[in-house]
Amino acid sequence: MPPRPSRRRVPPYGFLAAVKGNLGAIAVGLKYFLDPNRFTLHYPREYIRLKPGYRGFIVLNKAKCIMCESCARICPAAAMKMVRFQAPDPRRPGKMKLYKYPVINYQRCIFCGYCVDVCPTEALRHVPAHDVVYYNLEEMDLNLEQFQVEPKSPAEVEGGIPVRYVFDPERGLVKVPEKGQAGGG
Amino acid sequence: MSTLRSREARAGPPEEGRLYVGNLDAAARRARELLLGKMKLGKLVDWGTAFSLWPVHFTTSCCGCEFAATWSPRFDAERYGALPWLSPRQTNLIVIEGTVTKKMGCALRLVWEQMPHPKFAIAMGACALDGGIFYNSYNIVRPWEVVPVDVFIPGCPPRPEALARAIVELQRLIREKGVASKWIEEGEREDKPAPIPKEDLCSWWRG
Amino acid sequence: MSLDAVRSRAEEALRGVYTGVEEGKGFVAFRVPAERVVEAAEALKSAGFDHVKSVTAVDRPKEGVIEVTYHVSSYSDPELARGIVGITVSLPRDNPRMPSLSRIWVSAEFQEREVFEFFGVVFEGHPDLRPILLIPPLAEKHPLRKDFIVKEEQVYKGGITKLEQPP
Amino acid sequence: MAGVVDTIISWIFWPPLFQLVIAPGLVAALAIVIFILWFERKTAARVQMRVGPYNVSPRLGGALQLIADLIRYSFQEPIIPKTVDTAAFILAPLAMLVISVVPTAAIPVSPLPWTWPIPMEHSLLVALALTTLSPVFLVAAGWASNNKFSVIGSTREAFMVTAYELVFIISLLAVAAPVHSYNLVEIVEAQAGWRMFAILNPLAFLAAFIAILMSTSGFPFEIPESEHEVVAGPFTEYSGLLYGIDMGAAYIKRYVMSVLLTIAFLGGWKPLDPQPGAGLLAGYIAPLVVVLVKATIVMAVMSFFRAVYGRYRLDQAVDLAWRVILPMALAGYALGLIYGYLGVI
Amino acid sequence: MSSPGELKLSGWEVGETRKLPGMDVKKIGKDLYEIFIGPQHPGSGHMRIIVRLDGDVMVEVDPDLGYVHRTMEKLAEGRSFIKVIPLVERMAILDACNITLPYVEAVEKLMDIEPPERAKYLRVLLCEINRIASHLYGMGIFGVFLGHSTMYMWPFGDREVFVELAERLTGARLTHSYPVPGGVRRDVPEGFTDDLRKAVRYMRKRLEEYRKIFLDNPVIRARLEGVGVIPRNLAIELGIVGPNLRASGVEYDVRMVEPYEAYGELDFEVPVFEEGDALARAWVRVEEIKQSLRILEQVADKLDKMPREGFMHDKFWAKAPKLYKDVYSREGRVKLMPLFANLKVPAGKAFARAEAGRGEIVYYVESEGKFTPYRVRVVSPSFRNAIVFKYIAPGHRLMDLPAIYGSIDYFPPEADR
Repeated sequence: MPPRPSRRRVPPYGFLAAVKGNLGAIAVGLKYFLDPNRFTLHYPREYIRLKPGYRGFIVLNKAKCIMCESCARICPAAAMKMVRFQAPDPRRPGKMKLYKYPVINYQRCIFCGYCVDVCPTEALRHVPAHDVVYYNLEEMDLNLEQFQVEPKSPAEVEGGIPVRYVFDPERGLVKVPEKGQAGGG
Repeated sequence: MSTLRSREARAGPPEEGRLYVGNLDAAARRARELLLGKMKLGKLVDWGTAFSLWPVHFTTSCCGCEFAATWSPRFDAERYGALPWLSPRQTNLIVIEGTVTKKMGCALRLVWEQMPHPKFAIAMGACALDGGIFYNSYNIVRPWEVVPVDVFIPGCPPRPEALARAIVELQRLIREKGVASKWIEEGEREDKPAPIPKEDLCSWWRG
Repeated sequence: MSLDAVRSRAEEALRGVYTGVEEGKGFVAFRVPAERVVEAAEALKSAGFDHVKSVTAVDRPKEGVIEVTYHVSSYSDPELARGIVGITVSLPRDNPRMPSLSRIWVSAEFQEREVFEFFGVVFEGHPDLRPILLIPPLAEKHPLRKDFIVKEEQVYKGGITKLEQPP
Repeated sequence: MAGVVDTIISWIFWPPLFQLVIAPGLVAALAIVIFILWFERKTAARVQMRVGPYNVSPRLGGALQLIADLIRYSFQEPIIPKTVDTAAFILAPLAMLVISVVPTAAIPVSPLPWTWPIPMEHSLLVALALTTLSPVFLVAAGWASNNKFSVIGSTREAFMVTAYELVFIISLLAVAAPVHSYNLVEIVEAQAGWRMFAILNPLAFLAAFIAILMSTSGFPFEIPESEHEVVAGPFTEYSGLLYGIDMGAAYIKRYVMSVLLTIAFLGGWKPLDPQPGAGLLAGYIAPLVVVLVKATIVMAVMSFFRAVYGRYRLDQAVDLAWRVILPMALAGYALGLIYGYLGVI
Repeated sequence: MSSPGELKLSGWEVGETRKLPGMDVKKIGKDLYEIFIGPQHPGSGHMRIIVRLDGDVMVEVDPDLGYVHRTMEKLAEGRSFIKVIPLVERMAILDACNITLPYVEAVEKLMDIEPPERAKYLRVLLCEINRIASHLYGMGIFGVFLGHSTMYMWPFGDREVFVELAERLTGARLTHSYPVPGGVRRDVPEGFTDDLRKAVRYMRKRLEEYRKIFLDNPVIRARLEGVGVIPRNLAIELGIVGPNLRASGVEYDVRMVEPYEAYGELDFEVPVFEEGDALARAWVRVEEIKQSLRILEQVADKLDKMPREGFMHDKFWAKAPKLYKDVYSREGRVKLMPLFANLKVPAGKAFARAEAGRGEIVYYVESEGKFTPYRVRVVSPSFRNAIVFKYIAPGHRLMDLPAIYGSIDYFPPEADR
């Protein structure tokens, strides 16, 4: 059946319904007070190990890069740019060659993943780091060497417990330790 | 009836003829010397400030969604003692959530000036660092040109964990460097001069 | 196709007022002279087009005009709701003035204010013609006109560095 | 040596000092308020599927959170804007704090006369009269701030006073009527076993409970400080220690009224029955602890309502007070008169 | 009686400013009290509402927008077509797919391509996940505006369920940038549809509890019933959109009147309420979440039956090298052809609309046959709803302002663009 309108009215309300409403609200509150459905991530102590497809920080594998500029051209925030070098070409001795490699500026990067998706050789990839913060702006503007280093999640470095969330029809999201068995409750 | 157009102002020397309560500044200075000099309460002050970073309710842009999510049940930043609070007078942290437009820039500056020392700022999201995807927009300012920022978070928007990490880092900063107790020891000091003067930001402001 | 029905309804209402028809993808626009736009709007409103979806202005410096299109449609008539009809007015770029349609379609009020600040189009008879989004110093510059330039950045960073070894 | 210790103890437990300054006065009030604020945040967090304050002291479940907040507020820069009326701005919160605590002087925590700070015959009336004073200073605080939101907030508080004062007084008179006395000790003594007035006269109890919620801006009547229209209401301009005092005073008022409610309706120290000649522990401390525990439970219930209710509109709250709660209190009073006429208690 | 130094309040014209000790006083009208709510205010969000009060009753409400105006329309003129997608997405990142979809559709209309069927279902999938998340966000803000902190935390907590789903599908919590001209960027990962069904079951159960603690709560009923009533004819006249329109009894939903993507093949209802008050607007959202859950179940069934192919138009995928197909079959990630970086769109004008979480969003895209659009015009739902402040809020009490604001689910970044 195609989409169709359905006209309704808000349920009417009287004195009895108001009393019932009060009791119902308090009952629901009490239910959660007695049996809290907590799923809070205790962040610095625990951290979410992100799924492989997560669009986190980006790392360059220089060996695979074919200098096609696609990533820099598609970057919506002009965060990824090509740095150019002129150096002798190892294949043709005596000739100079223009090398172009992408570098990224995390001051701008919006983590849209276009560059990774457009890269024809998978030279760029996402790493599941997501909670890096900086004290000053300059260190966010990476150069070619820094761009090839995989950033580490500080929570992981500090030895946090990796957890993941599984879906549960009764309790929504349930936090389970990464290495343990998946299960409800 | 008429309307009161009260101007926001930092406490200055009390006006002539309005002094009923003695010399507050001198009393405050003596109390400061006693508590920090003789009783060595510095560590305690830093501890209290670090675990009571209350950000002001000031949403500048769309990172506010993740700001809200950081206080939502799954990430619950109230664990760190941080509680988004009502009036800038009662807060000590400002989280700049994304783009600051020219119209908002003035408000940001005014809110920052209304907050009591010691106060801190976190710039959240690419837009708050270098404009992000709006890097060449004609209507934005860089927040670090308006207020002094302590911690920067990349991302668009950053994950709630990243904001939580920023709060944790700020707590560490306060406790290791003794920012809060240092402020009390040094007493009243002016804000670091921001690159954009207030006159340029607020030339058109009404209110 | 029901879109044709929408189009014929609009055409009927605007008969004698419009000077040209423009087919877009997903809408049809009728070109109307600026002095008869109120008449056209009233005709469309009485034909059942009861709200404005978008007041779209486009600056065309080559032709020296600013085109203002009111994209209208209907909520009350489910048939008309399927299509979108525009009435387009061309205004001279140096002094764009046109009668406001926000008396006929209240839904155009804020959007006309927006076009006013971004293009400098003056809507005569608008109840409250003030800038809505921009601060006053910027609103005077009419930033959506094509002669207000914002610069995009290049894909290269810095110049070419000379190296002894390949990086 | 023993004499010195005894002297010190007798000075500390000298009722006028002990009752006002230590318990149930200022010190106990602050301790319980700190506990209740923490409890309120943890309760809300529990209902809301999260943890609440935690990282400040993980072993204690974040119980030190309020201490941290207190320290932060105490040492933050106090801003006194140029446009405020300085004297009123500073004195209003202090006066509010003091006035909130003062009713404890009239509230007995034990039936033994030597524990009363001031022996008085009409202690209920005195306590009621003293609790009605603090809104004056709340209004003054808002007015002195010279801020539009503060002024609206204090106007709202003034409206709310008209709503709850009458209800609170009448519902407490419903307790005095059957006992034929305004003396709180006699009121408590009348409530032996399960014959608590909360059960005998639930209408008056409910009315008094709601009046306390209204007078201390608890949910669903958190109207003067309703943040989404008037920021922090009368306290918008307050910062630092003064704001801490403001917040504390509001909760101390709630605490004092809860103690009054405990005495009047929940049987006070009643499972205990200190006999004349009982010592310090049995005659003073033990009944005091019972009263405080009961009052804390009352406050905990009020805190729980924060997690369940939104807030009423101002006109709706006043309307509710006059149309529903006041008749309820009057009915409770009538019931009290009937009990008194029949002499069942 | 009055000495020469005292103020004479007579003969004080409206609009005139006078100096008093410590303050400037301006007369704005007879018995009016002007308050500026925002931009720093717990109840204002990213905007400012200038309210003039007569006693406790608002007589004039002037929404002051533009605090989050990030000049998207101008920037879009300088960026290539594909770069505009993340740009316009920042309007309402909590509703990202719905917001970008009509732009992509407009570009597809100009290019005369249509996405394959699986892509259509995948788009619907993310759209509905976003719609639920967006409604939950709106209800959370609505709840806290009424002082109901649990109603803030619960929807935000349950929203995480759908954010998590979207994250598994697209790789980002909010800014998915999911639809691209011709198709989508990811296929569903393994086990996704099972998780989806679990989430749907959970959400159904939770909606009952929302009703108990919020919608049937007497305090909330008292605050919302009869507040901010928009009668049907006024709703049409003001041109408001989305759930607010449907709460006023207008049967208009773009998914229904002009079914885009796969909506024409799905079985769902468009709930319409008669009352037009704030309570009806809350109810519309709850009912819409229920319908979205229905759609999600159907989409999950459909995706399970469908072969895992046809997520990108052949124009972009037929010539894809082997690496691209390997990446797709391994990770479900659709790599973009380098062609996307320089997408040339034929000249023309296109108008597209879609039903976002907060209502109808329309795009007008004009291309001159170059790499960048000539003009992108977007009218977002919140911008069209902003007019409610001016015409509906006056006459209510000040405390009704948050109720009205929350009930129309106004999101300033979306309005300001």
